[in-house]
Amino acid sequence: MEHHSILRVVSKLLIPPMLVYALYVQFHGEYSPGGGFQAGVVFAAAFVLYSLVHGIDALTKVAPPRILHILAGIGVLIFAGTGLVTIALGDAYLGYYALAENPQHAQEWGIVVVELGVGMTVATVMLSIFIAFASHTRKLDNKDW
Amino acid sequence: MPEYYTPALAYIAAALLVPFVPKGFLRGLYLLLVPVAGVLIFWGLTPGTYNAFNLMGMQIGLMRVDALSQIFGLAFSLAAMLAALYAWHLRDTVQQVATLLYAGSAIGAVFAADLITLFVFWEGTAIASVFLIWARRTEGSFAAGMRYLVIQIGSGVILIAGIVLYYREMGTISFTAMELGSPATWTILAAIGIKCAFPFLHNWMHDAYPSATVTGTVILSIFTTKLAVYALLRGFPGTELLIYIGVAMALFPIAFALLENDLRRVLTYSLNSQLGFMVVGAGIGTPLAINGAAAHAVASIFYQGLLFMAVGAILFRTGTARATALGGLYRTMPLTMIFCLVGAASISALPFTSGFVSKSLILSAAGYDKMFYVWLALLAASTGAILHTGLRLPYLAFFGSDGSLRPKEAPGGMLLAMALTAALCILIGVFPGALYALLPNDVKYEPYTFSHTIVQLQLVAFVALAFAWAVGRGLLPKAERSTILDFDWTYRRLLPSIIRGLRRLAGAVWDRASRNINSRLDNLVAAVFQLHGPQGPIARTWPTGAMVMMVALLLGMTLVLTYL
Amino acid sequence: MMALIEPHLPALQVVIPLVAAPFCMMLGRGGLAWIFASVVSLATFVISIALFAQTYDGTIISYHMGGWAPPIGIEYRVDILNAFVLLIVSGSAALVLPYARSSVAAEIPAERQALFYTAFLLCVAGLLGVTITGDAFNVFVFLEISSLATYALVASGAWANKRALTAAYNYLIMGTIGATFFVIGIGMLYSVTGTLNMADLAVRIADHGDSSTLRMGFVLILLGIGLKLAMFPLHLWLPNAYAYAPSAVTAFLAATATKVAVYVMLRFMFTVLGFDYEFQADTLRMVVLPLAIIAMFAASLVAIFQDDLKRMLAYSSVAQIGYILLGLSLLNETGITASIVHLFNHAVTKAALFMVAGCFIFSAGTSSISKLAGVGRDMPWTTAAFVAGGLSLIGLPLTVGFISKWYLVLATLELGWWPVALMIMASSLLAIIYVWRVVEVAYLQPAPAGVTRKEAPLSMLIPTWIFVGLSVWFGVNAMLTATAAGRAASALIGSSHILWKD
Amino acid sequence: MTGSSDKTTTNDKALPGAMLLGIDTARGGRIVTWLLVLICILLAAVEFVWPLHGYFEIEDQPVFYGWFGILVCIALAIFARIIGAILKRREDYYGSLSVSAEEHPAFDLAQEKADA
Repeated sequence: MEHHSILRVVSKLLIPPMLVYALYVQFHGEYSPGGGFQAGVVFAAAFVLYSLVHGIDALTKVAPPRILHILAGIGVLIFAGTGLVTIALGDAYLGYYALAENPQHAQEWGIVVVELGVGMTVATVMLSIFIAFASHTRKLDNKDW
Repeated sequence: MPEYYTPALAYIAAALLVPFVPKGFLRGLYLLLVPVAGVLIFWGLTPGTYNAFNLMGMQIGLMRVDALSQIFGLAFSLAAMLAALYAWHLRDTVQQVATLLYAGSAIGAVFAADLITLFVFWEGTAIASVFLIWARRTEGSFAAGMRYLVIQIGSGVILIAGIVLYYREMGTISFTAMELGSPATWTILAAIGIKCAFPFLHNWMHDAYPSATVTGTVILSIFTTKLAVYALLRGFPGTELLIYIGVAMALFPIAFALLENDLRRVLTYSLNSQLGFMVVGAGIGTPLAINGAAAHAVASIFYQGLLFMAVGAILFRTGTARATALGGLYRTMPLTMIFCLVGAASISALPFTSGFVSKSLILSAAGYDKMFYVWLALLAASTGAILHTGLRLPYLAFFGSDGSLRPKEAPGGMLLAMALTAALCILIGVFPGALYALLPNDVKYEPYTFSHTIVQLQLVAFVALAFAWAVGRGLLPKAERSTILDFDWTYRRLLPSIIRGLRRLAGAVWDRASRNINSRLDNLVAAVFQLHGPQGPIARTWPTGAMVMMVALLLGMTLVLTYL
Repeated sequence: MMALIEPHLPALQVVIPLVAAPFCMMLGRGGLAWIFASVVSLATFVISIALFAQTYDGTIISYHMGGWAPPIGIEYRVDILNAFVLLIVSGSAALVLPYARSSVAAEIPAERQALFYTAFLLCVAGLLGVTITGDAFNVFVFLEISSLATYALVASGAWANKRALTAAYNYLIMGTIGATFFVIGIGMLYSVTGTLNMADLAVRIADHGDSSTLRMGFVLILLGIGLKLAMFPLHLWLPNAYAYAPSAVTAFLAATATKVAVYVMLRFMFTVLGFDYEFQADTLRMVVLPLAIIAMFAASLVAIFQDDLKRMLAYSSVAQIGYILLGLSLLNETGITASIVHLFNHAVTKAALFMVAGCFIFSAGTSSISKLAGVGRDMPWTTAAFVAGGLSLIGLPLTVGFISKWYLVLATLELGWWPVALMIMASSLLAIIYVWRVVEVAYLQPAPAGVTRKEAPLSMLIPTWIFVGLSVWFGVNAMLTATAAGRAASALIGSSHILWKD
Repeated sequence: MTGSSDKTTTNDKALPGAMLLGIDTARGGRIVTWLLVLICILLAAVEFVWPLHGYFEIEDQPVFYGWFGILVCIALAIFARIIGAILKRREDYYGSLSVSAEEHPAFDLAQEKADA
């Protein structure tokens, strides 16, 4: 892998913008096209690209499956927990109006938090699936390239 | 009175408490007292239906008190008490609980005013009683119990089918006299017929009763069949068909009883024959005949029970009830012999025994109605009863060739139970008025006319003479260690072999057909995928492909149908 | 506290297992995860009891997700019918989980157990969600949540038998096709009406009138759900999935997954589409009814020849689903009552029987019937539970199976369809045969020499016997189930329009 | 319980049923038979002194119940032999799992020998 310089350079150029773009899609979800699902996939795609170039072992060092699983769980918890918080604040499940005085702000915050949870879950689950499948294929040696 | 109150409740509650009563004297006393409690519930109630309530729109009545239910209830309770005394030595909780549940179910069924309650207790008797057979805890008794259970439960299933039909037809589930003629009533009659051991439906009895424990057989002999007789008296009085069934039933088992080696099985055959008398009584249906059937049922509970007790005592002490192994027991079991002879005299209808005062009611009923052949057949059946149970059974057990067995006399509990039962047989015979007063119909009848007494004595004496003579000459069929094939052969031998054959056939057909269909299906799937030619994973693993094909086909079909 | 929670019960019913699932995964250790999952399932069970109690008198609870009012927002709507189904699902989960501890410990490696319980909770959440929601698309979402979890659960049988993987794969393909049909069907309804709320759909479809789009949607929903509930020729995924899944999963799925699918079928056929059009009744009677009857016989016959106990029970399930579908395709109130009551009765019976199969696997190491010879002596309680459950399967009086068949036969007789009533009885005879085969082997055949089998542990026996006890209790006293089913049926019929007027 | 065999040690005369001893010998049988003959003659004679009444004409035949009983006995004996010839099988016909092929289990019994 070490001598595939082109691939390494290109990937290093591409991965940071992908991550930033994913965050952009994530945080503009409440008022423009986008949101957690799309952001999560784009975010995961960056890691997948990293793995394609540097190998699956490198990816699992960056993102160990155990951590991914926990993050996926936390994502769900953020999403579902928001609903429980609104219940605790006296509104319906996922009734965002309870989150702030200003109804507009309340909706915005609610959506941002929920989308964050969704994004986390989608990204980590995508990666988990990728790792699960990729780990089963034969490792390529350098001379196979 | 609370809604769910029925004598059965006393038994069921008592049965649940049995394990908590210390074994031994207290337990024995407890079991003796339960029937008393049961009797207290219904005794002295004025006729009528109590504890009625509505269940899903159907009128359930747990307590119908009238003369018919009261006399059966009383006889069952008394018999349950005597059986408890007989089983005084028993330390088996399973049997004790089963006995109480069984007796409770039978008594509950007798007081049921509606068919659903009847059905529940009907199945109750089946389920509770099988434990008396299983309590023997051998392979043979397990298999016999299974067969018994299947048939008894089957009777219940048929009964409920009949009840459903009856409810559809009549819109009521109250248990009253029915007119034979619709599928509903035929079905119900068939269900009762199984429990009553109608010819060809009878064999469970001869299969299962001798397979039970010593005490179990005595208890089994009391309830199930008499409950069926009660159901016939209640449901189908005066149904002509029953006369012929009853006659066949009275005659049919005689030859078997004469051949059989197992004395407990001899008694089941003679019990079956006696049931025939009761069925005839129900079939004739005149007030006198109904009285006769009820009286005979009551009398036979006791004398048949007494005979089963005596044979049970022999089994208890010698380990066998095979005639070939017994004989000469009068030496060491004289009391059992005397009680057995009282029972034998009763079933022979010797004057001053219970059989005399009850059987003559049925014969007279046939006589009054000038049913000559019925009367003659019943007379022949009585003769048979004298021969096979009145004479042959005590002869084989207590006299006959000395089997060299010198067992001890039966234990105290058994002796006391037999003594009381024997006393009851004689008391009923000497003072028939007491029994007659309890009968459902108010009919005057005097059994002890001069003619009647003399002719019955003649019959018994001449048959005894013939028996003694035949024994001296060795003319009667010998008792041998053997199996006499009966109707159970059809389901123990014939049916299994047919099923084996069918299974082989079906297996072959199934193999052939499935191979055929499989190959066709393979071809079909292959052809379809050849046409479309995808090399995707779905095509490669054909089972999934076939499933999807199925979905597609069904979708197509349904769409066509929907758009039609 | 109570006052704070009570209005949110419908949401919590689904959210609690859903939130619990990731927690469960993070616990990491099998034992802890099990305790946690058990507590959660118990909590959901308590919630569904509360919901059932609230709706038993016919009250309808409507919960607005996020505070958005129904036709636009997602509505959770609880009436007696889905409260009844919720009770079945959460009750089964609450009983299966205690059972699962020993069984799962034996069948799944320790490091995967937490994931197993996570999938289990997700499955519970999905099934509860399908049942409780009043939104057609939401049904699809939850159906997929439960299905995906189920595929994983079935596949987790692979540690015991690799074939679980192909079984799960088949199930995945078929389930996905079913879900696709279903979602396309909903799409068609949406294109006709412009709404996804079920109650709103019902009204708008009634206003809309007949159209080919509607018919197409109807057929797709029917078959999509038909796949999920293993309607006869679409059942092919079920036997393998049930046979190779871990025992606890099979017991839970047999009690709930198909039942929930039947609930969706009832909801869509009777509430949403509402029988405004004749083609619905025709299709049900000409497609579903014959298939149901064929299922009763064909699947029972297949069950007779099976050697594997779990496969046999699986085929028996296909046959029993036949009874349920028969009841609903009779299209009268008694028939629907029979279907609903059989949902419960069959769930109880089959859960018990599959648990027995699990006990056999746990203690005797096999579910092959021929290898269970003489097991009745070694494992008396387990085998007795099988006999009791088997009697219920046959439909013997004093068991729940009898109650179902009683209503079913009554329903056919109400229509005057004698032959169908006779077929119901005849197919019960087939049940006698396949139950008897096991009884015969277990009791009447001598145990092979050298085999030692211990009775299953109490943690497995007690839940099994609770199910057996329920199947007897509700067989003797069917007041609660029959009343609930009757009310649910009349509510369904009350909500449909044309069919019941003539 | 006496452990040794019955015939040698048991003194039949001391048994409780000794009163009837000898009834099962050929001589005892003859005595019983002749006693029965006597009873039958007496009972038949009664009929000729005090006429009897029945329901049917046939009952008016002399000693109807006597000869009817004997006839039926003969018929039954013959019939039973025929049935026996057709239906009698070995005791273990139904295999080793049938009750008739097994002994009654000992736990249900209390086999005690009489003390001589």
